[in-house]
Amino acid sequence: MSALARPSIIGDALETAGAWLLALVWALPILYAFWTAFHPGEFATRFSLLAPWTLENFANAWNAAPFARYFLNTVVLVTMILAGQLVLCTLAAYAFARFTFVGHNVAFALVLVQLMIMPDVLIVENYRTMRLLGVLDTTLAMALPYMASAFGIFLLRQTFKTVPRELDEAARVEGCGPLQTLWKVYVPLAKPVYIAFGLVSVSYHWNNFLWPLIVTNSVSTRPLTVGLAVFSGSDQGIDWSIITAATFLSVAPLLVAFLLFQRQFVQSFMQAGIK
Amino acid sequence: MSEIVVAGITKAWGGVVAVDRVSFTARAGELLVLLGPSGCGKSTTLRLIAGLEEATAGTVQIGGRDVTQLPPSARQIAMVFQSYALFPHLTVAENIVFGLKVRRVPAAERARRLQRVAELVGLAQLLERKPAQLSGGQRQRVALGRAIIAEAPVCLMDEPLSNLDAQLRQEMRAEIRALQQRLGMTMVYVTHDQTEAMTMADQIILLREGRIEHSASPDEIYARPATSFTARFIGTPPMNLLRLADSLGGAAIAASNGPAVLAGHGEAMLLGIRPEHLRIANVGGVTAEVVASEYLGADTVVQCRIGDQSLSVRGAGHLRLGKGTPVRLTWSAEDAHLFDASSGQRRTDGPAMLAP
Amino acid sequence: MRSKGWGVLIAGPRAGARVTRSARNMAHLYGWLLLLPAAALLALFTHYPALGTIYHSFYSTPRANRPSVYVGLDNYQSMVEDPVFWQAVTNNLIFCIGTIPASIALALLMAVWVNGKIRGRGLLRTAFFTPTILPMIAVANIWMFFYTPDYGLIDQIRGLFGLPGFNWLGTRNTALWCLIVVTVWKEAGFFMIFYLAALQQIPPDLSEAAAIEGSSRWYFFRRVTFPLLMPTTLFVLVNAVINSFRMVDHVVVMTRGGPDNATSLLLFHIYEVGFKFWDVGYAAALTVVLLAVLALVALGQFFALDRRIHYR
Amino acid sequence: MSKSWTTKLATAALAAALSTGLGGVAIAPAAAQTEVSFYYPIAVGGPVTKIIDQMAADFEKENPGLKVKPIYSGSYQDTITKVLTALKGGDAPQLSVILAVDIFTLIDEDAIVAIDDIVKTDEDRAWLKSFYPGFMENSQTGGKTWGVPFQRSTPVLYWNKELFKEAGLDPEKPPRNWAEQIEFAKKLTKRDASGNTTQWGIQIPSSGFPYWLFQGFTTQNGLRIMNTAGTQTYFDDPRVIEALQYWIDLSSVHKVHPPGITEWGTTPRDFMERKIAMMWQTTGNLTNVRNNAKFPFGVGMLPANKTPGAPTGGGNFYVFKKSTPAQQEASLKFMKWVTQPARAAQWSIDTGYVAVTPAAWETDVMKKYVAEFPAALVARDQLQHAVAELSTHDNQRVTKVFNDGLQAALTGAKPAEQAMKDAQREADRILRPYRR
Repeated sequence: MSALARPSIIGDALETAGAWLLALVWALPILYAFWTAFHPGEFATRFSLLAPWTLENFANAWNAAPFARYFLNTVVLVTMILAGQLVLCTLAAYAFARFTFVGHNVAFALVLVQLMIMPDVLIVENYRTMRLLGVLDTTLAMALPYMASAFGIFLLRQTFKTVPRELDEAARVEGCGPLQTLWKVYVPLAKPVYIAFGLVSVSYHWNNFLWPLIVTNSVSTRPLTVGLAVFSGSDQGIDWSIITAATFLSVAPLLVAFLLFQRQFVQSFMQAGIK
Repeated sequence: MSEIVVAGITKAWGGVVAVDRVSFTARAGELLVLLGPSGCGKSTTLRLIAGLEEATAGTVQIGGRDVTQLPPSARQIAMVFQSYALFPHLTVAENIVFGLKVRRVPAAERARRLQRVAELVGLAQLLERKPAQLSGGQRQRVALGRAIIAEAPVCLMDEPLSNLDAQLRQEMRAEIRALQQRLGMTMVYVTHDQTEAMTMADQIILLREGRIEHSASPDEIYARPATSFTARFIGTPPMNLLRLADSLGGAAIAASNGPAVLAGHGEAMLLGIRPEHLRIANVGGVTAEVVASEYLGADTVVQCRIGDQSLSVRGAGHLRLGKGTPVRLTWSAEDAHLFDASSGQRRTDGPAMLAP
Repeated sequence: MRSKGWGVLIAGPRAGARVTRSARNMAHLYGWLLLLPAAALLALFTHYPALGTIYHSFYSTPRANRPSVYVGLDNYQSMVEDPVFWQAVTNNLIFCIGTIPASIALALLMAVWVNGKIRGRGLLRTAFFTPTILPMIAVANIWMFFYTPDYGLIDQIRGLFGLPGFNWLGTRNTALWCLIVVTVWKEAGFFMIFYLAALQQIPPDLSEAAAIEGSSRWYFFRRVTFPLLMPTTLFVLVNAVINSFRMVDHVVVMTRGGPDNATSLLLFHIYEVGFKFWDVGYAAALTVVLLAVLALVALGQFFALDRRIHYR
Repeated sequence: MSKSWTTKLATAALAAALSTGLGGVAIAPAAAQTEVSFYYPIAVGGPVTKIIDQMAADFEKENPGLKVKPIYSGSYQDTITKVLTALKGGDAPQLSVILAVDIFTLIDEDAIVAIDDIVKTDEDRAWLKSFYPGFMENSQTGGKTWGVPFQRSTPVLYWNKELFKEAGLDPEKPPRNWAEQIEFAKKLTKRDASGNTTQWGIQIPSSGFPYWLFQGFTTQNGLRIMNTAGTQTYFDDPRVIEALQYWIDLSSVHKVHPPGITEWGTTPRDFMERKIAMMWQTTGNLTNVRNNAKFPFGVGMLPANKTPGAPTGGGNFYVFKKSTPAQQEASLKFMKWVTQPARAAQWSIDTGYVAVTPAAWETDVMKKYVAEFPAALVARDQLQHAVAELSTHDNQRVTKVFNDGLQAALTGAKPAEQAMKDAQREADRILRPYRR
């Protein structure tokens, strides 16, 4: 932008100030919640630089609800969904990218329907289905509707299409079957896209709430988000210090990962978004 | 009028100096070519003139006005980019008049000038198209049109023809030159193609690693290259440069068995002879051995070897010389050049040339 | 899997010339086999339920002693008469109008800043993007704290200016706007990423060319950057619309639809009807409305907008 | 569960046969056991899970051959959801603690058996009569008893004694009627120079489930807002409208109550922050306030109008239809065992719930506790004036309609009368099918 007619120094400074102000407004909620979580309850509502730091809120939150179990549940859930998505989407994307079969256009259009109608809005019918399958209140029930991701199929199909046919043909000449070619040529070449998709998927499902809320009702299946909502929605009144501590507890892995691998996160989201 | 004077211009990024104290003058109405291999600083120099980069040191004057601190828009220049930089969402017409709109030229005036320019660059039929619907040459014309409609006295071109095929390049070369002369623009033209430079330029500035290697007219730069680098950069195939060794009666080409080509000491000097100035003779001359020959139609380039030194010879017609054939090479003394082997500088103070 | 037919399985002009019938059949079979697992799940959890919703919306809710019966348009009749439904629809429209333009405009602004040469842009980007990776539930918890009357962060800041405490979430006129603010805060950074990606695709020489013509930053943005970003804007817009009908996590945590349904959104209403009242017949009818809205968005994207902004 | 029960039986029999067959050395395992799975929610803090597990273990020790398997099922909302789902898909519990107000839902789903149908002896019947009648109101309909009171609570008035002193009030005397409530609250409301309120006289939270505390007002105004059959509500009764107007006036006319919808969850915090001098809250919060308030506070009955009064709240035991007679008998035994005076007393002390039988209050352990912490007595004393919590057929929906009406009136969207008339009309529409 430096090349464009340079604005005056004052204009430049104003713009920088504006950007920083907006960033401050954006960061403030998180910073203040962070501050609250690390200070004793009586400082939750008054800011003082001299307030002592403490980890007690975290200990209290950790003891007050089975967060360890919720963590495990979330990790299992996210892993299950991602594993399912990677396998299913890879196979489907390969079919769409390199095979011409009867009705592939219609099939593709039907896949894209899911981009609009996500499982999140079909809660009533999907709940009915889960009940018929007898899997209510299981991790599987939370994971199933998301495993065939139209987004994943679309993304991988676009990527596979950019793989030069020569590579495919070379692999065939060497005697690879279709699945072998997929595994040895397409999958390795699409690695950055897999990483991008993985990050987006993990952060989406780590944060998903409504559907898990509906299909789970026990500690042994409930993911962090639902656990957190149950925890902070108790009839007993709200202790902000403990709730903010619990909030940070449940987002910590994702938040820390994000702050450490920021560039990769941003790149991945960008890559997934360009399509 | 619109003379461009670049004085001691320098551009450094961190510790890396891309352009190092470059000075030259492009006289009004002249086409000046900045020539050099990639990474020599020619594009950066152009962008410094345009104001797209800020100079670390030195000044730029356009039309007698110091513009070093001015933004690009205040320098009264037009520019054509290597990629053309056409706005993909605007039509050809909109692209061409973009600058006029920015400068709030009245619509009637815009239309009039658009009409003229479109005819000038041969786009009259294509004004409503989007860039994506045009061929490479047509896009090039749009970029050209956009550059000339402003009627700026100075036009800068950054490798404008490098994305075109050979045929088209040749046509456009002539067109741009004709246009430049007709409109009387002062043009600075960046290219790495010495043919473009030779055919179009009034003045060529050859850059190497951010410095001026040689600055002269095409004739001059061909006939009297200032350095061995210039000598090899201009002309195809490049000038032969041969090591010399002292022998009886002066210096002879190293590892040849005579005769003397220089009347005096030849150690640490290079003898330069263009392939087209070498002749294959029946008697006399320096003995060489044919390594290979390329038949180009009008002429033949013969690769030869003298000891461990190779050289090429250009001869008219189809020379049928098999590998290993011994040949005798002669040249006129006035066609020979002498360079310092370590500095590469042309030696004018050296001993007299001898014709073999 | 080293079948001989594999050589011509791959579709394409080169292979196509030599395709035999059996090989072509193999390709069909292979394609479908690869697609099958994903297709089955998609059919079971997207297509079947979408159609099932429509079907069930014509049936009554089964109760212990009263099995489900065909009731025609009864559920739709109750919907028309249900004031909460209309309230939820109105709320959702306000929610769209409140969140979409604001978050898109902010996202664009953020992207332009972060893409430019501003000082500390790494930090800026982190600040803008972090809310995106936090769960809405966590975000809602944090913001609920800020909205607390009197000693919440917002009222404390107001207090510095001598303004009285205000019951943000407990007042009909402000509760929905509180949710809108939270949503914009969370989404702007997300959309910024798409704009950032698009901005980085615009070749820098366009801005240089414009600079030589003397265009100001604003003129360049209006005439070149913004039009070039139109496909991104469409993409973001569609996402924003879908999200505004899909996101109800913050409603569940912050207001439970109150006060007096002032913050009830369509999906939240469906959730209440379906999973608190267990009136699945009526919930199906409500879901049909939601599906219709999404279908409309899809059609709009397909026909109206997409065509106008295509230039490549 | 019945399936796995038979499987277990078969396995046990097989094991017995095998062990005797293999030389008859091993002693045959205990005779077939009756196992009861038992869902329980947690609504208040404290180590409830541990207490329940301990109870089950103790029970099994005293009753060989009977097994109680406690399953923590989340909040009340989770529990009812889980039970309703399980009913349709099998694997339902035989015994569960569920909100008292869900009684009609459970009956409509044909999920539970009446307790009268499983009691057999006179002793059982006497036990069933041993509970506070106020609690039994939510357990009975159509002349039958469907639930047994267990985790029960009631709202009470908390006040900040320090602020009372500052305002020149007797810190030991809470307001006893509506008029005093306003009078006191006025003295307890402070405003700064620019007219901003810095301390409110009273707060009666109205988010989430405003109907519950509001029932305090209506009861005090001499009205029970629904019939025992759960088919009729009286939302538009003038006494309801009057009570609602009183609540609204607290903030709009007298300016002693924060305007708008006040949050249930933050009210205890507001109280501890001295933002409010008095609050209506559940007895379930006693322990919380006791641990965190940095000032002396009092707990008293809700102020009276025509009569003192408050609703009850909390959960009942329900016995499910999908269970064998042996399991039902075991459930009955467990319920009786848990509600024995001594155990009910201990449960109350441990959790803060109100002990459900008068006899529990007569135990030594309870007497000692009350002597130390007299505030615990208030809930008991209030019970003689307590009425059933709002509970009808299609309860969630009717309750929501009522809540919406209350919130509409409190936020000024509708006048009280209009809001209540609208709510009643909606409730009528919902309940009409049940009146046949």
